[in-house]
Amino acid sequence: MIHVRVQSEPLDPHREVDLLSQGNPAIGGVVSFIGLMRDSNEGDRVEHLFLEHYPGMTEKALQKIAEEAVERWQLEGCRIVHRVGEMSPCEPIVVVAVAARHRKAAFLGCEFVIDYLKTRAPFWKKETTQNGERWVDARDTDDVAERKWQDQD
Amino acid sequence: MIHVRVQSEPLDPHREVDLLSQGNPAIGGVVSFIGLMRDSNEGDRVEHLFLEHYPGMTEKALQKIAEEAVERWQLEGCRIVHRVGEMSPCEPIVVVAVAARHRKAAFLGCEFVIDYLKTRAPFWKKETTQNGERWVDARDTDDVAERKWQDQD
Amino acid sequence: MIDVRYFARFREELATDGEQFEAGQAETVEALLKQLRARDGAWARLLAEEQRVMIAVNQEIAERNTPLNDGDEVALFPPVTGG
Amino acid sequence: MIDVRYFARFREELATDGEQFEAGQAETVEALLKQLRARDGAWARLLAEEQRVMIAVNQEIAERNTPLNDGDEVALFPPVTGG
Repeated sequence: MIHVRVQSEPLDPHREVDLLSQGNPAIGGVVSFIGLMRDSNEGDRVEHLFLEHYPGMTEKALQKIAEEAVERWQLEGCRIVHRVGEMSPCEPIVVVAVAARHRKAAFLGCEFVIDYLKTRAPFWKKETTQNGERWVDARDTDDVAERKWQDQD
Repeated sequence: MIHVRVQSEPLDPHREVDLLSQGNPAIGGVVSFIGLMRDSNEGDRVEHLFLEHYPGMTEKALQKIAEEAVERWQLEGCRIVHRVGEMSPCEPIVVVAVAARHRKAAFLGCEFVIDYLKTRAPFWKKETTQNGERWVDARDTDDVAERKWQDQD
Repeated sequence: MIDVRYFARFREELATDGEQFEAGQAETVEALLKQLRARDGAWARLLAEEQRVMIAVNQEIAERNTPLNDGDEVALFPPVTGG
Repeated sequence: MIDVRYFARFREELATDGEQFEAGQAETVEALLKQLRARDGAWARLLAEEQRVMIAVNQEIAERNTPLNDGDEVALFPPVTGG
């Protein structure tokens, strides 16, 4: 029901959605988020992106986030797959797929997972622009998005 | 950028997601909702579902909802495909796929579309249980979900 | 003429998918509903004032006080249940 | 021993991916940070108190006052940017 994975091979978001919902006729809604590599950031064209992570901790962090989501919204399933290493524009960076009996839980669960992943899972982006390589800075809006879930309790 | 469609053939949600995001490297996030036919409702096993609609009005209603979502959250794209006619458990009933530069807009746009579709697009479900056929009643929670978007203005 | 169409449970219980009215017979949706209710039976029951009846005029969601004009297409149906 | 690991910008600017400390040398994360800052240069700059430094102890997010024990794995890294 929960599956988390980190991989350097290209992601197949559709496969994750299929594996999530197959054979469970209690599922009424599947919400998925696909994060794609954009070709620009802060006004500069981005040619490549390199994703570093903390092997071992990454998987634990994703598992914990998925478990919290499943428990909090009584989800029927949750899959998180994140790519690491080198990638190019338009390629998927992350897929979060969440299944629930009703749609509201699926939306909340999926958004919760990606919000928490953005601030708690040990990934770092380094982008290559025409001016060379640079580490991507964390965005304050991600912290705001994360805090929202705590205020709601 | 906007595409709406009603069809009696089985839906292919993955194709809609692909067509939405292909070739636009400004897209940072795609959120999709897949509504699946459940095998039970109100405690009864459901064998089949028949979706009636109002041809002509349906397409107009979906187009209007998609346009409102795109304008309100500056979406990069929105596709709504809804199935009509006879279907079986686990089959997709509806796919809403929304693309945006950033994830928050994609989540909001997608949830808005399905909430409005549920209360404004002229579809009606009739289910076949072991006790025969029955029309599905509208749920009050759907009205609540729709009103949320008006209160936010 | 005004085209009136019925969908879903209404179509089944009223045993018709539509009919035509002279444009002058009903100046608003409510005036039309009032005439239909007067037929008693399923008409009175399904279209009663306290019932939830959804209305479309020319394929857009409308209200009971929406005016009707010659050539309009009016649809009456129960709350929608798609998605 | 306590294993200390550095990631991303920290690893690059500190020019090392990790080192080991005697367990008694730092009883909390903050005590460890204080010793590292004393090295000046990139150490002082990146790990300054006003800087955002994320901490993991045994691969779970931790705080500055988290106690350290023999065998612990401590990781220091800048705010994460995945997803």
